[in-house]
Amino acid sequence: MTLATRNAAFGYLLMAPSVLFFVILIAYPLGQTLVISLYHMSTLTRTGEFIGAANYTALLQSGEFWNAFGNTLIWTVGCLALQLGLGVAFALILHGKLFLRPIARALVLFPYLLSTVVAVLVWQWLFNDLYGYLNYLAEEYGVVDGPINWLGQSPNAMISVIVVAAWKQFPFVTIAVLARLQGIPKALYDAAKIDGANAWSRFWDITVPQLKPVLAMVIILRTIWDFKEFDLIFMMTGGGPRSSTETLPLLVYKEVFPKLSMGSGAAIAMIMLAIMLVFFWIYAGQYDREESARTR
Amino acid sequence: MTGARMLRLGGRICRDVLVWAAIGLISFPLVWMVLTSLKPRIETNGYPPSFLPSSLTLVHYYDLLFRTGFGQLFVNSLFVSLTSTLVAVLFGIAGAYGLVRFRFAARGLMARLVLFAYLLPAVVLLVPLYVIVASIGLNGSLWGLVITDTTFALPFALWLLRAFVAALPPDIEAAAAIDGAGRFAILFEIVIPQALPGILATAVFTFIMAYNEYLYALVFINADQSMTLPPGVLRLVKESYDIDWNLMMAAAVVITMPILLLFALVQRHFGQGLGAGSVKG
Amino acid sequence: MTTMTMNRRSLLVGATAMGSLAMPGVLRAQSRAMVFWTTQRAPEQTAVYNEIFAGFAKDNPGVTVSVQAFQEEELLPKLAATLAGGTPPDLISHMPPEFVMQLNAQGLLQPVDDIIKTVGEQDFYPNSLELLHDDKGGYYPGLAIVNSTTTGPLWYRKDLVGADGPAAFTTWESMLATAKRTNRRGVFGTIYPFGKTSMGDKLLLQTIWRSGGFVLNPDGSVGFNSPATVAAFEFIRELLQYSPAGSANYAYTETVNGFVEGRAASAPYSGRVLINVQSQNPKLADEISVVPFPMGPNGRDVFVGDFQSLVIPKAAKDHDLSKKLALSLLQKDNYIKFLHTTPSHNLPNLKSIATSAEFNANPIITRYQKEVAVMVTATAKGRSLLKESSAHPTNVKAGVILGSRVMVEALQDVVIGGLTPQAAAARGADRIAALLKA
Amino acid sequence: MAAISLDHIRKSYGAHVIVDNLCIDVQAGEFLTLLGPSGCGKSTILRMIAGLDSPSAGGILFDGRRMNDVLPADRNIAMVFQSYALYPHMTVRQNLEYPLRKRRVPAQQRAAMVDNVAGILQIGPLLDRRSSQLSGGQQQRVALGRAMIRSPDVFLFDEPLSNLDATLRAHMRAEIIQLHQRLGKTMVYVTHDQIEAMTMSTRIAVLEGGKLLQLGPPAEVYARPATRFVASFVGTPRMNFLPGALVPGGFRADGLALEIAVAHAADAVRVTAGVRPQDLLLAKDGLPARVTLVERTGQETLVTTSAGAQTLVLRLDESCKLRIGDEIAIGVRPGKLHLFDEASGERLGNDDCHP
Repeated sequence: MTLATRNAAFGYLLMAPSVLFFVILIAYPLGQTLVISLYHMSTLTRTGEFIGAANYTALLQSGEFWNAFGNTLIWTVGCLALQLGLGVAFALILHGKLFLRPIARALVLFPYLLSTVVAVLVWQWLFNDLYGYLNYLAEEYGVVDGPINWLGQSPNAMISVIVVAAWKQFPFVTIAVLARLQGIPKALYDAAKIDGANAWSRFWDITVPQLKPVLAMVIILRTIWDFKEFDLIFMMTGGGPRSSTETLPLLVYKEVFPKLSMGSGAAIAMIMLAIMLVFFWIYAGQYDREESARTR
Repeated sequence: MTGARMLRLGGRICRDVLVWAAIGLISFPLVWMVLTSLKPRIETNGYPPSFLPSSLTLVHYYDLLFRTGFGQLFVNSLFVSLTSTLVAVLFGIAGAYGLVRFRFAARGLMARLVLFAYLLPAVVLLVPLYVIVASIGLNGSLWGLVITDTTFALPFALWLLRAFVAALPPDIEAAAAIDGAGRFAILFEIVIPQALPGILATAVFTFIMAYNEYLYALVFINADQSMTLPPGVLRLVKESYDIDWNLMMAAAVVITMPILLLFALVQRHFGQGLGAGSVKG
Repeated sequence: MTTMTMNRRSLLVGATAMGSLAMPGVLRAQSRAMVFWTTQRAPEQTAVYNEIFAGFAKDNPGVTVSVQAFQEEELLPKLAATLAGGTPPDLISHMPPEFVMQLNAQGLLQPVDDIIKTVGEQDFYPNSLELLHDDKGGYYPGLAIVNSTTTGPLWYRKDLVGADGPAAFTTWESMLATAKRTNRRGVFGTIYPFGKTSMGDKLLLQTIWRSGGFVLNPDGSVGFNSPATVAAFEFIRELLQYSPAGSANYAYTETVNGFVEGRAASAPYSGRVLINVQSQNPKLADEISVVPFPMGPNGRDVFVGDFQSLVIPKAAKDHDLSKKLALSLLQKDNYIKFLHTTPSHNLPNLKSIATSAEFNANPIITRYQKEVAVMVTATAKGRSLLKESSAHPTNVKAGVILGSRVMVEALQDVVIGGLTPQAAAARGADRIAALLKA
Repeated sequence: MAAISLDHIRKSYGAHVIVDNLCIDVQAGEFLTLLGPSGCGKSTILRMIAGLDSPSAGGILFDGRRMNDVLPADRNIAMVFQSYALYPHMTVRQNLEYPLRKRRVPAQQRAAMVDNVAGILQIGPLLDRRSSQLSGGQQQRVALGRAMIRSPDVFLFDEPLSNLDATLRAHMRAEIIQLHQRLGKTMVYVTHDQIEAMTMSTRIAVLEGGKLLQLGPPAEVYARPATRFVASFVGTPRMNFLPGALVPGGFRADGLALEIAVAHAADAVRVTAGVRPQDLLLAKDGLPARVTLVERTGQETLVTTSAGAQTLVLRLDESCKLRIGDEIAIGVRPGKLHLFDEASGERLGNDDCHP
């Protein structure tokens, strides 16, 4: 065996456990999802008949699917916008001088690491209609007459869930942007100052362009993650009231379990996968561009 | 002090106060969580609710730890997250090293697949995983959960570690090869010691990810005695025909403890870890 | 660098320790352990189950029984998971009858006729037997172990409503007036939960019945979009002005909690209110009473019954053992012991027990005799979506209709979605028709 | 001590060829330098000798034995890297010991060998520090020590001095020369710095684009560059080049009134003529030019001039009084003109040029 083949063989050997795992628990299940999506199958008995694309055509004609699709869109865009705004703002704040900055950083970043279940518990507590502090404050300071129905009304519920998600996830944006901000050479700002640029134009002409690549990555990544979010919405509202916060991941769950319709659940999962692939393709492209820009 | 300097200082103080107010707003839910967990129940459910507790009590923590199944949930969660983290990091180090340093057919494709698996929504795998786990008889068992959690923990760890290994200077491994180290010796004596901070950060993030996992535990675990915290706590505190918010907040605080500890441990590598895996590459 | 190593080592050590801790659990699974499922999960109930099963284990050496408790909503998904894994529970208690017939239609249940015969068929309340009979197969796939209703009784605060309580809730009109009168900041006039849970569905179903409507007509056609449903929607919409803001997410716990904490002047719930009030808010213990949930002008005097049932999955490993276990639950002293964990919440489905001195000897049942009587009466008028009237054939899709929550979603359409009651009823009817067809 | 032959080595990644059909014989005990700009493939060649990369085709032979599939560990070589490549998680002593440890040298012997090397390189006081606490020069010494410590057959150097500052670089250069003289081992040295190549090597191999352009002793490479590229790469300041043609009677520069008689004049051949700055001089009836830049180093003066469209650099002594804007006339020292084929860049003629 040549050295090159031996090296390659060792590479394969190192990859083998992971690859084996991927094949058995990711690739094979993906194939299975595709197959199941072509069957009319009950979750209880796991038997059913082959019906081709009927699950898909039924979905595309169902109001439930399009409702969930629309909700997913609103959810993803809403989360993204709020996270981006908060995230970038706090990155800029935490980059500058600040009293007790290390503590401020830790406090701001912490929600990101919190268990979703903790975030849900705390916010449900805040939102609670009978004992919640938010309603108490709102009533006390005369903002509203009666308690606000944070989670039991649309569009309140969607807004509330988005707020919680943004609260929990924005530190990711902050971390990413902060890391980039710290990487901008100070000389650039010095040069701009000498060239007579004021603070505002230094921000627009140096900071913003420097942040663009990292923002691009963050946007795609957060889009993917928000798009597939299940836990937070499910625990917070279970998709309700009505179906006003029911997104595609929740619909998959609902089809497969409460409705025991495995086939159509799998079909929704496949549609999600297709959408995900588009994001993935964009992300991978952006990633490669970044990679080659960095290594050059 | 000149007027201009005074003005500037005043401006800065104003700014800092505003910024800290914003930070206080962000942290308010957490403060409220801790406060509630220490309040007597009567202050929580009364009207109007009190902000600062008039008397502090640890009774909710006592109830949580000694009068509910919380302890079992906690142990289960630690077991599942530690085991899947261990598997993910071990496989991940080997895989990341192989992926970064060795040239073999389909290497690029494999890197893509790792990224893909990393971004894959859990619900897409839910249906078949559910059949697979059930068919090998691990339904309802913590080991089954270890397997399903590894479906996201491994790609995540691999992706993160890939960045850490790629950041190591390859010359050092070349030097070791020339100095007489075999392939495994290079991995264990040269690569792993150097990547240790990265490995530790990865392990912590993987742990937190597994520790927070909800969907698979919800679907795959039946018995309370083998539940993990996220779904278990909701069942524990919300379904016994009595919503005890103080107990819930105590649970929230206790759930957060291990994360807090780990966070303190790797705070230095925090940005690096998250950034490396996802944004910076 | 040194601290790093330390940490890694301690992590590894920790992980190994955890691994060895959990191992025995996996190994134990191979011994002869029975698994019992229930939806009753209050700590005192679990304790009594464990006590009963400890006795069972003594009588059957080598057998252990472990109790696993779920929400009603979780039962079918969890059952599906264990069926897929070939490890179904040996006995399930407190399964809603609609799910029983749904599972039975898929051939997943074992007949329990033996058990019914052993106990004595005439001892069961006839409406529960009628409900759970597979007419085609000529057998019983399950038996109702309790016979109660969560939505039939309407609790109220004597101190707020006034001592003439019953008169304040005779009709929808009077209920609305009372709710309005008692509603103030911090205390709501009533609680009408309509979250997407079984309680939301049950209460709505009951309101439709008590408005005179049906979900399905006796001939099998969809009757959901009848004027009776529209009237029910209008009534509920009125009533919700006096119900907490979050009612659209309310189910069992929120409802009982809200009432017992003193945040509402009235609320529908089962006898559990009596238990919770003792432990959580004893001040209220003498201030509460109960009436049957009021009826609309053209209503039928029926309630939604909780005929929570015992079933044996066909895939269970040892049917005889499962039957034995079921019988041990129905054994007089065990049965009463269990019922007394939540006195008046779960009412007996055996006449001999209901009338027995032992059952009635409970302090709460004695103390609240009048209230218990109201609940027993309501229970006797209990029906299920399975058979909305005796003229109806068994509707095996009842479980699917409940599981999909289309009914309560129709109500949410009206209250939250802003649809007219007519439009919401029509949409709900269409969705029910689609479920029947699928 | 080993002789190394590279026998028709080729290295490519897909269609991208890095080293193309290369043959070099390195004599035992020789100090051979691979010289070329970055990307010329010189490091790849070194890595193939080390066994860190494998050639796509061709053979690598040590004393006639084919080594292609021998692991780096088994080639008995040592290598010094540009980045020093010290093990950051080990102390200096552990770094030095590592190759010995891997060869199962007993602990006592190891200690003695470490002390010996530390003595030679004067790094004794550093032994218990971590490598990250050392300066660049110290790190390079340790790296050198790690290479020396087990007396390999072959030393490989991959631009070892390019991360050091100028003074240190000169110093280390001398040390490596002394090391070679003391040990007499075969050494292959990669650099893009022609001064290093000139001062240290017994022979230089000049590479460009994965091809060997010239292999020979430093003096020969300097005096008779085989191609225009070699001529331009070796020697500072850089050689002057003039496009032109060979005409009967000699070389005629394009657009300039400059004609120089050369021996092998042929008709109408396009050529590039090269002349080193020190071979240009001020001549009364030479090529008229205007001074555009004067750089004085103290011991010599570099004068940049423009003649027509061409720029010519002269190297004059320190006494030169020229100033910017001065008009001068330039002549070429006889016999110092190098001629290269314009198309191929190859040297014309076997001998020095003659007028």
